Amino acid sequence: MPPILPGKHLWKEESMTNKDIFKRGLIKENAVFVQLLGMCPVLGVTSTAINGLGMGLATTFVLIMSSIVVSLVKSFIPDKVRIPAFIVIIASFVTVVDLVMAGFFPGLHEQLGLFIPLIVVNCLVLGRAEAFGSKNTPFKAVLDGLGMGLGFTLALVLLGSMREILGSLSLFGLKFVEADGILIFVLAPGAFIALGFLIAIINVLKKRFA
Amino acid sequence: MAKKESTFFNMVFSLSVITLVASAALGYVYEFTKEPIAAAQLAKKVRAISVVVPEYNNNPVEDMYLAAIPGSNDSLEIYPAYQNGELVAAAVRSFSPKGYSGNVWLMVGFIPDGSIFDISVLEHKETPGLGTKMADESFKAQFRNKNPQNFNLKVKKDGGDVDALTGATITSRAFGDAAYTAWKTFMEGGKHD
Amino acid sequence: MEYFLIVFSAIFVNNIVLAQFLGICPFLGVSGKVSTSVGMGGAVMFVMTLATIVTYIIQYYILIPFGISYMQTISYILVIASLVQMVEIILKKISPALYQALGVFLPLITTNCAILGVAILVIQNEFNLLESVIFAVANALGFTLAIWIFSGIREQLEIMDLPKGMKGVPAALLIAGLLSMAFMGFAGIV
Amino acid sequence: MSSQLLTVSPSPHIHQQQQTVSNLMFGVVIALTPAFIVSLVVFGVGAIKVTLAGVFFCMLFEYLISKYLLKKEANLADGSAIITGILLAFNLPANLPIWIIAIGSLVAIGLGKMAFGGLGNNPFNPAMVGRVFLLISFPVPMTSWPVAMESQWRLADGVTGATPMEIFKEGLEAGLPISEIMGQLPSYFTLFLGGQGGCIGEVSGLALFLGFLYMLYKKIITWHIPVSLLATVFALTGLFWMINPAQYADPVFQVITGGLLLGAFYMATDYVTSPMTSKGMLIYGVGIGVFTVVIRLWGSYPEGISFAILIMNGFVPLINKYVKPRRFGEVKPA
Amino acid sequence: MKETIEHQGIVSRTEKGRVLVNLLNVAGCAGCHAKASCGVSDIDHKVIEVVADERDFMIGDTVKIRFAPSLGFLALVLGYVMPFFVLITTLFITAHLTGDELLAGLVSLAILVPYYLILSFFREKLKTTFSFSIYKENTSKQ
Amino acid sequence: MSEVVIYTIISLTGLGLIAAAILYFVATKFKVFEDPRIDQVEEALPLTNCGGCGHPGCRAFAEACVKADDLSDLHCPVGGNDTMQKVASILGMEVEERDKYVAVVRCAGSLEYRQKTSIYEGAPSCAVAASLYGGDTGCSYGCLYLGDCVKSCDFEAMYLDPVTGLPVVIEDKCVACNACVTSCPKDIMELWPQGRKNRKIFVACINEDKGGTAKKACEVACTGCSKCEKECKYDAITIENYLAYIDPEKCKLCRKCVDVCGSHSIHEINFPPRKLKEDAEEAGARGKREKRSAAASTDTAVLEAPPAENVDVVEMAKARRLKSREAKENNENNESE
Amino acid sequence: MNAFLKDIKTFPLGGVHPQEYKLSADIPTEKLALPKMVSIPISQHIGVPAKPVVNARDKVKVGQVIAKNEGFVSTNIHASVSGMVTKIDRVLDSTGYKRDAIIIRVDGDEWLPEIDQTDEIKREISVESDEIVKKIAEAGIVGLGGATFPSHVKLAIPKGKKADCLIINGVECEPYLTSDHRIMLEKTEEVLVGTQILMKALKVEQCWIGIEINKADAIAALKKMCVQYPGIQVQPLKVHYPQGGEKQLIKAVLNREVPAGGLPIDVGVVVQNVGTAFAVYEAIQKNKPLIERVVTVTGKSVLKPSNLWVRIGTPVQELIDFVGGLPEDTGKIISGGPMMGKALNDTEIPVAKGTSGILIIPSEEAHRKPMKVCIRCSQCVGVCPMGLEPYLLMTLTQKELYERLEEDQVLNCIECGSCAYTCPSDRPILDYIRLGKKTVLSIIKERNNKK
Ligand SMILES: Cc1cc2nc3c(=O)[nH]c(=O)nc-3n(C[C@H](O)[C@H](O)[C@H](O)COP(=O)(O)O)c2cc1C
Ligand SMILES: Cc1cc2nc3c(=O)[nH]c(=O)nc-3n(C[C@H](O)[C@H](O)[C@H](O)COP(=O)(O)O)c2cc1C
Ligand SMILES: Cc1cc2nc3c(=O)[nH]c(=O)nc-3n(C[C@H](O)[C@H](O)[C@H](O)COP(=O)(O)O)c2cc1C
Ligand SMILES: Cc1cc2nc3c(=O)[nH]c(=O)nc-3n(C[C@H](O)[C@H](O)[C@H](O)CO)c2cc1C
Ligand code: SF4
Ligand code: SF4
Ligand code: SF4
Ligand code: SF4
Ligand code: FES
Repeated sequence: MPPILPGKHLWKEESMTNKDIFKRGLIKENAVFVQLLGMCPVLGVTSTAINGLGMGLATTFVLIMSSIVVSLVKSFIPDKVRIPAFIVIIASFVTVVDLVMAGFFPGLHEQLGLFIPLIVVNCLVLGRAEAFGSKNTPFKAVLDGLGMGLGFTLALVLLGSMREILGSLSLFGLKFVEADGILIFVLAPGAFIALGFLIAIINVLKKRFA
Repeated sequence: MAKKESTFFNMVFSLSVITLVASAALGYVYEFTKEPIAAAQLAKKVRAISVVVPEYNNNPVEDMYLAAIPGSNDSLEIYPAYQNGELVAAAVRSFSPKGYSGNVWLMVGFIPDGSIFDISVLEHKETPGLGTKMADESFKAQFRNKNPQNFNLKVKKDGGDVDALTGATITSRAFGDAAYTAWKTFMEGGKHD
Repeated sequence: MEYFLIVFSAIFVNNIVLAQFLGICPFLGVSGKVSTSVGMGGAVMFVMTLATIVTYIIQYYILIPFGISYMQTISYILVIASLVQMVEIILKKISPALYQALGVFLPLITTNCAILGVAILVIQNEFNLLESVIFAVANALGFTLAIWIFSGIREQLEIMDLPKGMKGVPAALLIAGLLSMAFMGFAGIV
Repeated sequence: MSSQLLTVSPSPHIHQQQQTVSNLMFGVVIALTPAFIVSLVVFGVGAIKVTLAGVFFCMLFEYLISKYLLKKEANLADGSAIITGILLAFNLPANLPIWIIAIGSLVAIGLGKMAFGGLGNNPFNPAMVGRVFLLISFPVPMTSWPVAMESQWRLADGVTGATPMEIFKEGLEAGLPISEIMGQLPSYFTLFLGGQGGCIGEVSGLALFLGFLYMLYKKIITWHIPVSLLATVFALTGLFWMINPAQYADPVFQVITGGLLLGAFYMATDYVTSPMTSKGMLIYGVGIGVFTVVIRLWGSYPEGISFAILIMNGFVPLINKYVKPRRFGEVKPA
Repeated sequence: MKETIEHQGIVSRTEKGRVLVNLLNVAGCAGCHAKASCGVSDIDHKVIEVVADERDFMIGDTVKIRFAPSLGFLALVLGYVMPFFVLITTLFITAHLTGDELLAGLVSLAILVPYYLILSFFREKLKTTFSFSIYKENTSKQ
Repeated sequence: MSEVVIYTIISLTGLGLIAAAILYFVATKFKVFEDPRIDQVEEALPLTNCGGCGHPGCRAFAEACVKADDLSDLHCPVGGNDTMQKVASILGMEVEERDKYVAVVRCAGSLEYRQKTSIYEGAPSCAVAASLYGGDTGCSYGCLYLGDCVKSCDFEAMYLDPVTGLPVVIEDKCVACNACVTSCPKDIMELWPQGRKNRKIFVACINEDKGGTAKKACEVACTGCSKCEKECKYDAITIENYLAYIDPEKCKLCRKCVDVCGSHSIHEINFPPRKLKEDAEEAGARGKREKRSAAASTDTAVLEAPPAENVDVVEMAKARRLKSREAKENNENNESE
Repeated sequence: MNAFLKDIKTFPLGGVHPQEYKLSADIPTEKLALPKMVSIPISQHIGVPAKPVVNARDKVKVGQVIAKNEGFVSTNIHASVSGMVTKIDRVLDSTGYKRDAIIIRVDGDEWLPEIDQTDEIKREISVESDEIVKKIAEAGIVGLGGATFPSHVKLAIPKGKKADCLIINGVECEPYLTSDHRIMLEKTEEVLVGTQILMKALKVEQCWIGIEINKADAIAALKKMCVQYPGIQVQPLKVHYPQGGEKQLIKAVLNREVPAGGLPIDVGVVVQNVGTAFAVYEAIQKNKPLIERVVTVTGKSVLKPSNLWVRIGTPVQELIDFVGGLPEDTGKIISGGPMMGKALNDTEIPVAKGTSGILIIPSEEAHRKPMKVCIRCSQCVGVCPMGLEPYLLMTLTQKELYERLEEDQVLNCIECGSCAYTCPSDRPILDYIRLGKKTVLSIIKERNNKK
């Protein structure tokens, strides 16, 4: 098998227009389908489309906020404490999301459970902060965070929808047939299998259109 | 602005500032969300209680008391509901460990003679699409207005009166078990007026 | 028996990778070679235990007494991140040769979902310290088992002809899915 | 020199004639016929319907997938899709709706086999993948069996029976003493002949055993996997039975009921997903046995062999890696 | 088994009797897509010191570093597995003796200090044990 | 400020500082200085990891570039001059333009020119066949038609022509990675300079048998008759072991040798097709002198012809085939006369 | 006959049993008439080719050295006919490539005078041990069991090793071939004398002759005769391919196992073929170098399967003509047996020292079936006498994973072909393994060169 993970030319940052910065995270460098970042929540919370959406938005929020802050404070921070500083910043936003969700969306909070604190270790977040936020202006960082975050959300919603449709014959909680779906898709194996096929399909499509 | 040198002072200083700001902000957010979180948790409980008991006008959460499960060291939370000072029902937060995976938590409402008013499902880890059907109306309906005195809470397979969920006998058993524990605790377990 | 159940559950029934979806990145990323994946398991075991003990102490002796358990995430991540790297520094200081050998053999173990996740799960399950440690070790074993089997299959697939679109990640995910499906057989045991 | 050109190829220049891939595969099909005949008697048209559907859909999906997705020639003649179809069907209840069988076949062939490149490449037993997928996805229809010997000629059937294993488990749950549970069951002899409810293929131990002997005789399989597997199950269940006969069924019951024999003879022995050396096969058999017993005795699924086979399939590459054949000359000179 | 672990590297410095090699592909992480972004593991490249005749190598040479996985496992045992057992045994013993979780936890963490101290006594021995062999890469594809 | 906030601040600041201290040590003691330019160079590379540059992978090549004092020994055949230019600009160095190379097939013994002498039935691999015997035709130097070279090409730049049996290089896709050259057990593949307007002239034969033997085995075999050697004004052609070789460095692409070769073993690539009329003349097997002058006249036309890059390579291969078949017919005519 | 059936041995690991088709077993050997022209390749042995010492137009006599050995592993080549050397040219030989050969136009049959051409059996051995080896070297004797390894090299036991047993290989496990069988029947005593000479050369007291029980008459004959030759015993063996492989034979006869990568001498054994023993007899007792050998010419469609004494260098066509010409439906001509022989692509290829048989396969049996995917049935693993995993070795070669090939001991493969013979998917396993072996060998060589 070729190395499982794509090359790092994905991180190429040449002079890009703002639009490019925003756009590439959506599809071309999609965090999930292309870069395979933060796979745990991708698999863990996508038993329904709603959960996927919630998790995606939560991550996007953290991503954007931490990117902004990082790009704002980047010049105050000496290189050697960069990482701990970033961790503190990100973890703070994660905690904020955690608290706010618990307070205002208790249902969703319960569903996402463990995976909210785990946003902290999502490589995507720290990665963007480190690779992009720390080198660019806040505006660009926001665009980048938004693009990457929405790409992440898109993937989660896509996978969530696929699993929900197959697994419980409903979408966003709306049941379209009163029958049981293919149960396995809402369970653990279904997550892997659905994502596996999804990535395979995307690979093939990418090849076809490239 | 030029990048700060990594001198010791700079490092300590910048990091202190960041943690300071972060912690202050967090503290603030915490204070800010403390109440909504508590409220959300309370609301959840109240909602769960209110669906399983008839109308009341006290605060059952405040009046909650613990009652020992007969034959066990554990105890259950009982939320009495009063209408104008008269006990109309009590909601018992009960559980059974016999679920398909993990505990099944129910809120069971009893009117004073021990008949079930209604049941709601609080927490569980049953399989979506199978065990989760215990929250369906069609399943719960069979318990309403039944008194476990003469309604055996076991599933029919085990010689009881409960129609099990198809394919989820285990969950159904756990459901019955939790309801029975609630009933026993409500009837025998310590204080109620 | 209690301990046995914790161990059995963590390894087979609720396998950290196959059922809990934690530590997927190293699972997908490191499992190309059998020997490395086994080595990875040993290292994860140590780091997970260490992290669990420290976070346990922090939780019950700092966060809870001071009423700031909402600081769980942020304090855990800081502690774990620095702890792991401290171990590496110590190793390097003590024996550069040993450190080098390790470095060539294994990737650096850093904080990932699995380690942070287990630290949090320990608190959620309200384990005491010993149970927590057992839980951590069992999860590390579960991780090792999963990654070991997985690397074996991937080594084999390397010499087989996969369809073009399936090569790499998709095949890996399908295998993980089928493994996870097989492990569902243990459902209900604990 | 003759007018023809000479053929040139590296040695060897001769080849054994008896065993070709399709011969082997059809040998398995022949070995499965007795079991099929018994299930016809027991389940009637349902057995035919499900088996035909399994074979049809497996072949159909194999054809479609190789032709349109993998863009290579479909090789239906090698018979492997037929076996997958038959074995998948043999692991299903006789009253399963056709559409579920279609899904099962699609999963077996698509996910279990073709996704990894088709015959010879799949790490997991396709029929088993299909079966377990269905079992998890549709637990209700997958565990509602038609009553044996009662409804042979009815297609739709509301009445469901239970497998001996289920009767036993339920009995235990209900707190009945073992003797009473056993009383509800036919005699072991009847069980072995084919009097049990359950999946199509697993009803008759005797028929399965005959097929096994045939495959041994034809050198299609070796004894290692089935024997080590059954011995392990027998020994372990025997052990628990001796420890607590009130809780655990006796080993004979464990061995002759359920899908154990079907799995041991026909599915654990699948070439592609079992180890390559006899030592490895023994380890594999023991592993399946252990997991089967664990799942049977303590798990919530009534049957353990399917999962056990899949789990051990996962170990096969490792077994192949660590257990090498005895190399000639690996001993040091004396 | 004769299996070996191999890494490609580039000679970065030569000194008398020593060759410093900058490893190119450190297992796992280096192949990881997220390496560039995975800030927590800051170490991307590893330098290995090999005892070899420095005259055979030039700076910039592409070389292969080889060592037996058994050595890797030994390193693993010394670096992680042993301390793990030390840690866990201490934990259980102190927990049973004192029944105080805080104490048990702290003591078991503290026990690592002497462990590593002891390990450092053997540093010379370790240095000779964990030696790599180094080969020059032939430029053509094998 | 509430108590909680104070505790928060104290504990977090404390933790943060401890963490910082530790991570600071990590940063100082651990961090290996890595030239950031390596990453930059690597990003400029095509990242095919093909090994064509002689390094084990693109990153290795990038490191080598960064470490090198000058780039004269380093060349990425895949990326070619553009890439090297980029690399050079990253490193602030100069780089010479290098000729691009492409692979050529130095065997023209297609199925129709070589009598089959046996039927090969071993594993479909040139390497296997070559270790078994000289091949299923009389020529034991020629292509085995089994396509090891095609299989080795990661760039889909080769295919086996079903009509001729021989491999064909699609020049646009070939990156001169050398894979096919090493994979061919018969050493038929060779990297050849791209040439002006992609034009190349080479001897498409490596048969070192004596002329008669070679000719018997393959109609288009080079017999080593040295006519071309004499014809070449630039000393580009040498003959050794009954085999001519054209030195691409010296060859001025005048095409004269092509015409004198009686066995049509000299191939020209990417030259505009000669006018049909001349072909017809050729078919009539007129005197060579006439033909030669005609060829010379096209030479000038060649220089003005549109750049050959745009020409469809497959088409061109077809044209070549057509031409060689005609040539064969001519031969037959000649013989019958 | 039942007497010897009691103690039949064989090797335990792997092996197959193809149908035997020993069509020419009962047919006595005949001498093939002298050809008009012979071409004698200068490389008929493993090792460095010999160096021609004659020039075109030289006259040569039978037995005269025409090419001298070059280096240690090499041996002399003798003229097998008398006549004139016409040229030294490249000639297609059984390797499938053209290589240098000395071509002699036959003219009469004039032998070197020192050669004793009588049939009389000479029993006493008057030559000393060292002398024997030297004479064998001069006589150009190579192993006639197929490997064509120069015999004198094998008899020169390396320092620090010691032989305690000689095994004469009369197994002839290949289907069809009967040349060794005939030699054992017709030259029984000569073989035994040759064996004694070899024992003397090796200074061993013990010798086993291993014969498969499908050659009952040979076993009986040798058993009867060997009573007179102390130290020599006959060991009947079960019919089991590839018992003729020396490692398998040693295991079967002595239950000793040659260590992987080792040689028979590592367990104190030397193995020689019966034909070699006979050649040694002739060289030592009769001064006759290796200029002719028995070749079985056979095949299902062959009119008159035969065993022929053939001079080295005779074109295969002459042999075919003798047995009734090439059958119409010939698909393949094999030099050697069907399991290990080499397919010839031309009938003008000369018979060489290693040519034990010419096998003609009708075209319906000559073709391989198309290869299918590996179903991992493990049959090949089961039949491999060396305990290898052929399916894996093939795949690793295809994927060019040479290091793993080496780890999985590809070099241990004896190329017996049992795996490819058995594979139900008709995979050309051995084709690839051979390629893998070759590549791994060259990699190892390169590695050693570097050190
Ligand atoms: C799930 C479950 C439901 C039960 N439901 C009833 C019931 O409805 N009525 C009743 O009298 N006993 C019920 N039982 C109790 C038992 O049938 C039996 O009476 C009891 O085990 C006797 O023990 P005790 O003395 O602890 O009640 C139930 C037990 C279980 C486990
Ligand atoms: C993946 C899976 C999940 C299951 N989840 C549940 C569950 O949540 N609750 C339950 O009672 N049974 C569950 N079952 C079914 C049980 O294993 C068992 O088949 C069932 O309880 C038997 O019930 P029956 O007697 O109604 O057929 C599940 C089965 C599978 C395969
Ligand atoms: C697979 C295989 C089969 C062989 N079969 C025979 C055989 O039947 N008879 C034989 O004399 N040598 C056979 N050999 C050659 C022997 O291994 C060995 O080289 C030979 O007996 C040594 O004697 P020589 O040097 O006199 O030829 C076989 C070798 C191999 C690898
Ligand atoms: C003895 C034997 C047993 C087989 N068992 C199975 C089986 O259990 N499941 C299956 O899908 N195919 C089985 N096959 C068919 C075939 O090997 C299978 O489809 C491959 O796994 C597909 O790659 C069997 C074949 C043979 C010869
Ligand atoms: S050029 Fe070489 S590798 Fe290519 S097909 Fe011909 S012989 Fe094979
Ligand atoms: S044709 Fe040859 S040199 Fe060109 S890209 Fe393909 S393999 Fe490389
Ligand atoms: S691998 Fe080699 S030794 Fe083994 S069976 Fe095949 S050819 Fe014979
Ligand atoms: S005999 Fe053939 S099909 Fe069977 S394992 Fe070996 S190579 Fe594969
Ligand atoms: S997201 Fe869980 S390990 Fe990477």
